Amino acid sequence: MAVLQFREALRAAMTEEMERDDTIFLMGEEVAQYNGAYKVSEGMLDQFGPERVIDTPISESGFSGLGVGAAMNGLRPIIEFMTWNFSFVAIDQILNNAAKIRYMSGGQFKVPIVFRGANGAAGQLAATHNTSVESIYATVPGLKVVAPSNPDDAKGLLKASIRDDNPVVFLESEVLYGMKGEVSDDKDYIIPIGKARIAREGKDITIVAHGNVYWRAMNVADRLVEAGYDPEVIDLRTIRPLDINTVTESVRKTNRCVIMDESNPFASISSEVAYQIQERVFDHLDSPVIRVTAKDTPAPFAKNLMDHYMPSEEDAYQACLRAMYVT
Amino acid sequence: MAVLQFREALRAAMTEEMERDDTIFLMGEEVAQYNGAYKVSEGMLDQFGPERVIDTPISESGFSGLGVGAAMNGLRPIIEFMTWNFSFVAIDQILNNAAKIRYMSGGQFKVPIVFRGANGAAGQLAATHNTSVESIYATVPGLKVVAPSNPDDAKGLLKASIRDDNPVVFLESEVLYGMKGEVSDDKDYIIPIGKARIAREGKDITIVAHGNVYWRAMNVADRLVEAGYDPEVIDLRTIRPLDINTVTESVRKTNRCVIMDESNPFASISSEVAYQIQERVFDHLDSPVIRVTAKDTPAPFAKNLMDHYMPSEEDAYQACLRAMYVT
Amino acid sequence: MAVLIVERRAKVVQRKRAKSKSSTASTNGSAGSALESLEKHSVVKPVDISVSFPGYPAGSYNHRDLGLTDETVLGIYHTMLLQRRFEQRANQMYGKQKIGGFLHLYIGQEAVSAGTAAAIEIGKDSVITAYRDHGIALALGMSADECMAELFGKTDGCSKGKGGSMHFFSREKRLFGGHGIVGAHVPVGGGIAFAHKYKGDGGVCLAFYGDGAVGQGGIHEAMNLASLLKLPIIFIIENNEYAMGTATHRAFGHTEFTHLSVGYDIPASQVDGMDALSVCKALQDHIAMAREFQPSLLEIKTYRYLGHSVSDPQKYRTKEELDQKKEDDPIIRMKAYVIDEGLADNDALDLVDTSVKKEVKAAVDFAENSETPDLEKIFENVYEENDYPFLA
Amino acid sequence: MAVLIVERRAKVVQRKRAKSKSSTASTNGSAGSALESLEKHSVVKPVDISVSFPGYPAGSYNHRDLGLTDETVLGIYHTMLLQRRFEQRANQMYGKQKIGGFLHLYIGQEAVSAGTAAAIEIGKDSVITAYRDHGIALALGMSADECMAELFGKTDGCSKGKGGSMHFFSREKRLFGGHGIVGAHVPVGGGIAFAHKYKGDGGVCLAFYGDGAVGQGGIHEAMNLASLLKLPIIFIIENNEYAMGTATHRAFGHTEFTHLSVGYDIPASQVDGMDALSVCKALQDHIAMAREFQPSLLEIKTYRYLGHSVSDPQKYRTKEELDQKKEDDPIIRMKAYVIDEGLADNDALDLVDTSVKKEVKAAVDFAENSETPDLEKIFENVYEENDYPFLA
Ligand SMILES: Cc1ncc(C[n+]2csc(CCOP(=O)(O)OP(=O)(O)O)c2C)c(N)n1
Ligand SMILES: Cc1ncc(C[n+]2csc(CCOP(=O)(O)OP(=O)(O)O)c2C)c(N)n1
Ligand SMILES: [Mg+2]
Ligand SMILES: [Mg+2]
Repeated sequence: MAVLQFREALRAAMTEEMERDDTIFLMGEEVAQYNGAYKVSEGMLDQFGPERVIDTPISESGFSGLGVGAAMNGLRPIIEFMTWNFSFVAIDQILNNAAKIRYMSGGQFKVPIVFRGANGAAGQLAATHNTSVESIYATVPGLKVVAPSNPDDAKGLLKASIRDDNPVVFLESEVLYGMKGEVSDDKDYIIPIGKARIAREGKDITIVAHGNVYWRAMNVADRLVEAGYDPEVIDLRTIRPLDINTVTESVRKTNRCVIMDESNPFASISSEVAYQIQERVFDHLDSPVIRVTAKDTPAPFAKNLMDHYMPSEEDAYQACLRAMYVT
Repeated sequence: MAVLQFREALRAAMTEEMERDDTIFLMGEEVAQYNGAYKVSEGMLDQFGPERVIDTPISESGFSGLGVGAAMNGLRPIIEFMTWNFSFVAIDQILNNAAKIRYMSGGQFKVPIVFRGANGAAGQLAATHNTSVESIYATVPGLKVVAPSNPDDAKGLLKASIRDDNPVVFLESEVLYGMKGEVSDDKDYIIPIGKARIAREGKDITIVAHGNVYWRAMNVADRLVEAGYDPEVIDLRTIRPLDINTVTESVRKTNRCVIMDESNPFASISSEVAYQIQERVFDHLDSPVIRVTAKDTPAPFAKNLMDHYMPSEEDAYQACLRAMYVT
Repeated sequence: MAVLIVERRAKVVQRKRAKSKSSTASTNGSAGSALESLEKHSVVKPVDISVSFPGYPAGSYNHRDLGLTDETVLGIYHTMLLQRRFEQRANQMYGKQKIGGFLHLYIGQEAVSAGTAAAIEIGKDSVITAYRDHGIALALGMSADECMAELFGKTDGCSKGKGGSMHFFSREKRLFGGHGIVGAHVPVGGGIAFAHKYKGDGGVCLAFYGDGAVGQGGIHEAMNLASLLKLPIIFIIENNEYAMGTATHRAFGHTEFTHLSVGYDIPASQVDGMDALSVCKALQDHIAMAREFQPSLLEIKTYRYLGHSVSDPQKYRTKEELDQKKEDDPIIRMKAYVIDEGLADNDALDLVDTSVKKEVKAAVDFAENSETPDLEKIFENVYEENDYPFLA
Repeated sequence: MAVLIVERRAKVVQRKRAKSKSSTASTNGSAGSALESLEKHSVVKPVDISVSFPGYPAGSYNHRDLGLTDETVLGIYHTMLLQRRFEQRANQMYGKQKIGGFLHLYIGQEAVSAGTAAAIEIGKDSVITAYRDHGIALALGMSADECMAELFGKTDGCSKGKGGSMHFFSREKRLFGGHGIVGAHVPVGGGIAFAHKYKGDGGVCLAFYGDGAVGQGGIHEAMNLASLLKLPIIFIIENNEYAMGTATHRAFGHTEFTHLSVGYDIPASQVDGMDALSVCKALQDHIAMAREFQPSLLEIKTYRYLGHSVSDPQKYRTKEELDQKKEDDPIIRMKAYVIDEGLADNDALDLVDTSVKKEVKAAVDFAENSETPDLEKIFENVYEENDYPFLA
């Protein structure tokens, strides 16, 4: 165990895997000489050289497609989007080519590729630079979607993603890159894709979250504890496939659920989790599943508006009380 | 009232609006000389000339962006995607530029534009050519998303969309283009965006659907009627904004709901409708909301697999029985 | 080899004109000395360039000069005929509703795939193309059986009935598809080439796309990436003059596609795609460059005889144009060549046709008799693992 | 005007070489008569082209020859200084955390915006650019007040605090933004130009983008559309040598961006962006073409003195390089020009600086005192109507 920043944990995952398997390479804007826009790949150019750590032009569609082709032809690319906001110019390569080529080829060509980068809000960057993309990518069969909330998960899940033979959308968070935490130094440390984590056990209410917003959920839980309640907090870790069993097991016990997510609400992860809960454990629900998300608007620039845009801990706290019939 | 095909109703809407307002133009692949890949724009080149009915190269990103710019500069473009599958190479123009420029400019530039074309499955076209895109676009604040199920709605909703000062994603269906129906010939026939339609009144169960799948829902309703039940069917008409009140009013009465949708299920319209129902009328629900969607896979080619892929009427019928505690 | 590369390379000769002679820059007589000292920094000058694009006309090459055996030439004839008969039969089966979906036929373009197959090392080099893919699949040696079965949506199809007409794949023949989103497979081709170079396996990638696809921005991104990373790839435009109903001049401000290469400083040439030998020669030269990690652009001038897909009324061209084009039929040309060269006589070639027809007929029977996929196969090949928890 | 256009137009001269002279096509002696009759169809021949790119060097133009008044030249000096002082102050305010998000400063590139503003008809012509947009906004006459207030995220900001640094807009000055997705605003520029032509209002659109943006495929789509539809647009590459930490030669196989024009058959030229008069002259010429619906490409060679955004350690370039570039400062150059031309003396120019500093200081006060938006404003300007049913 070492104490690492989130970005260092990601780097450790990539570095260890690249040492193990030389078909893995890293490609993206500023990943090499600049050491990564957010310093995730710092030092990797020095270690692996320019054949395996590759700077690209600002051609997301071009280099995403390149990654897909390289994966079809025996390599295991890691494609970094500087942020996921910029994946929209390349989305066709991900949801049509990466996700569907295995299927359309009758299984002849697998596409073992990881697309990774910063997802979600990162402060006053305005509407085009604060998108949470999980609802969009998780809807696509053929992809897996992973979203770690802490350094240890970042390492274990990224290693799992790199070893996975399917295309993986790996969602980091700019605001978490500097976060420190204990990280396993086992070279085979794998956190399985598709398993949620019970971050706090409790019996009064289930709070579901992932990624950056998981920490808001924990703050809400702390407040609830202070107020005398016993909340359970589930960190989804993986969005697709969704570990709904862990969620429904929890709801069977708590009978109520609040979901926090920083995506825009409509047809989002929160909608999906709610659908599956009510479909599977309807009789165990004592009150409606409530979600607390980003506002149903583009992200604004002004600081106070942007703070207001994000899923509010106060709102979530109140939602929990409402779900528990306290208010 | 005249009996028109769905495509003719769309054409009537565009033609009437273009006669009324010469800032409107139509642009897309094969819309002019070829009269439209699905003959929606047949004869429009002859009527309006090459300045207003414009063939493009296969450059969806280019001409979608062009549409956004033209809209910012005083025109009212109608941009046709041959099918919505091809919008993915242009999606950034829609969800970042069309949807957010009004917001980012503090309201100085409006973007009155309609993106329209065939959505969803159209038979044995395999994985990349059968995507239902509504879950993806409806998640984006700043857009409206409309999906008519019949010729009259097609006309009234398209006219409303063309007159709307916001960007509208208008979803047609290749398999409906030939469908005939009575269509209003009122030159100001507008069906308001954001209002659902109660297609059949009933009291036992609410079935929600839209677009092409609405007709499957009606078949299911017919079977239920034959079996002695009294289902209510709601045609959503608009996906964003969602007319949840019409749905919840219905569920207050029927206490159960089945949603049919041809999107892939995860984080889809069905998830959203279910979330909102349980959140708003939880106490009125006697059984879980159940969805019947396309399979959670890419669309296959083989005919039997493709039939199997689509939301099944039999499954929906059984779901209704289950929701009514009959099975 | 090196000489060839230098020769083929479209040389960009820059002639910097002396600034004072320039018509655009009028000298500023009154500018003082402070300014004059600044002027020395200006890197901007008028510039002229000249670029050469080799051409490979039809009827200009003898197979022996290209290093092809007589058998290879007969093989070229055979595969072209096989493609044509296969597709004629497929068209008929579509009419009988044995085949559904789109069916984009390649008839008229067979010299492109045949010339290509004669130039590459099948199994080492890679090919990726668009949805008009039956011809190249057969030329690479995929069987008529597996191809027809795919059109029928059967389990024995080359993509197990999951892909259909637009999505033929073969790992063995290194056909990386068959792709339906116009232009989107071209960056993928760049990645295939990248992997060839990364692994050092000596292979190159041929990325075919239509004239219409030239309008897609992703291709330009791929061309720059190839130029920058020195990828072993050939960008091959199969210019059949139309994208659906749109003639090239109605979709492009400039229809000399080879000129696009200038912006990326990669060599480009044009070949007459109605002569398989010209195609073969052009590809040999471009492949030689690719093997040395010099990407390039090749425009193949060809023509499709049938509609875009089977239900195309084709009002966008005249019968005269079509008839005239058919006069330059690639199969007739090759037949004439074979006979002129004394490689076979008319009777022998008739036998080829008989055997090809039989092969295609047998493929239809094979496809008919192949199994329809079980319904649970819908969940197969979505993910690598077999226990993925699909939503019900 | 027409003469000018013909002159500027990059002429493509095609010299078809006689086929028999071609080194690539070896004549096939043994081909028989059937083949010979086919050969006449071959349209493919080797081709050479030569293309000219005019250059607009620094220090080559006198304002009178460009039709600029003395006042306009002083205005150019004023706006460049205003931009610089504005951004220096903004940088300082960022340090004090009065400004959040990204702050991409334009310092070093002021001659580009100043020369542009002197060449266009403000209020008639349209401008669209990327996120490095403060300079052009001020040059177009947007007030320092509204610009600073936007950086502060206040309601009096030019985008009401919704857009921030990257998204300056002005309907009045026809600044169509300020855009953050690299390259994606360029097709939008094509549409602005399309509307100018459609409405017949005589306006043209200037679409600015960075060297890095050249890598985006959407721009190539826009260039073809412009060439095809004859749009009144100028594609303007502000080549400041870097995209974040990537020098152009590390992102492009070929860094002569003007050569990209060859593929679209549109005129292209290059201008030294450190001299506002050169920029003005180049734009005058390109605008004349655009007014006659001839799209074109202009590469402006410039340089940014500061980091990409404020938190950039800039290890990708040497201090020597930066210092050398700063020697060719556009403001110093213009100052020398103004004095050499006798348009103003040193004292007068010092007064300009004093007043500009005051203006910027006042803008900071204005921004400070402007109101923070009410929280419910988050729902304003998403849709046209005020009763849109947002999800709670
Ligand atoms: C991105 C995208 N846009 C549109 C289409 C619809 N479409 C299918 S084929 C085609 C024409 C392509 O023409 P070309 O590239 O010349 O190939 P050809 O059919 O001539 O072989 C179009 C527009 C598509 N499949 N993908
Ligand atoms: C599509 C996209 N990819 C990546 C980014 C991140 N990014 C922002 S600015 C930039 C560099 C752009 O360089 P250039 O176009 O030369 O403009 P400059 O900053 O030099 O003015 C990058 C990569 C982005 N905003 N959009
Ligand atoms: Mg074509
Ligand atoms: Mg730059």
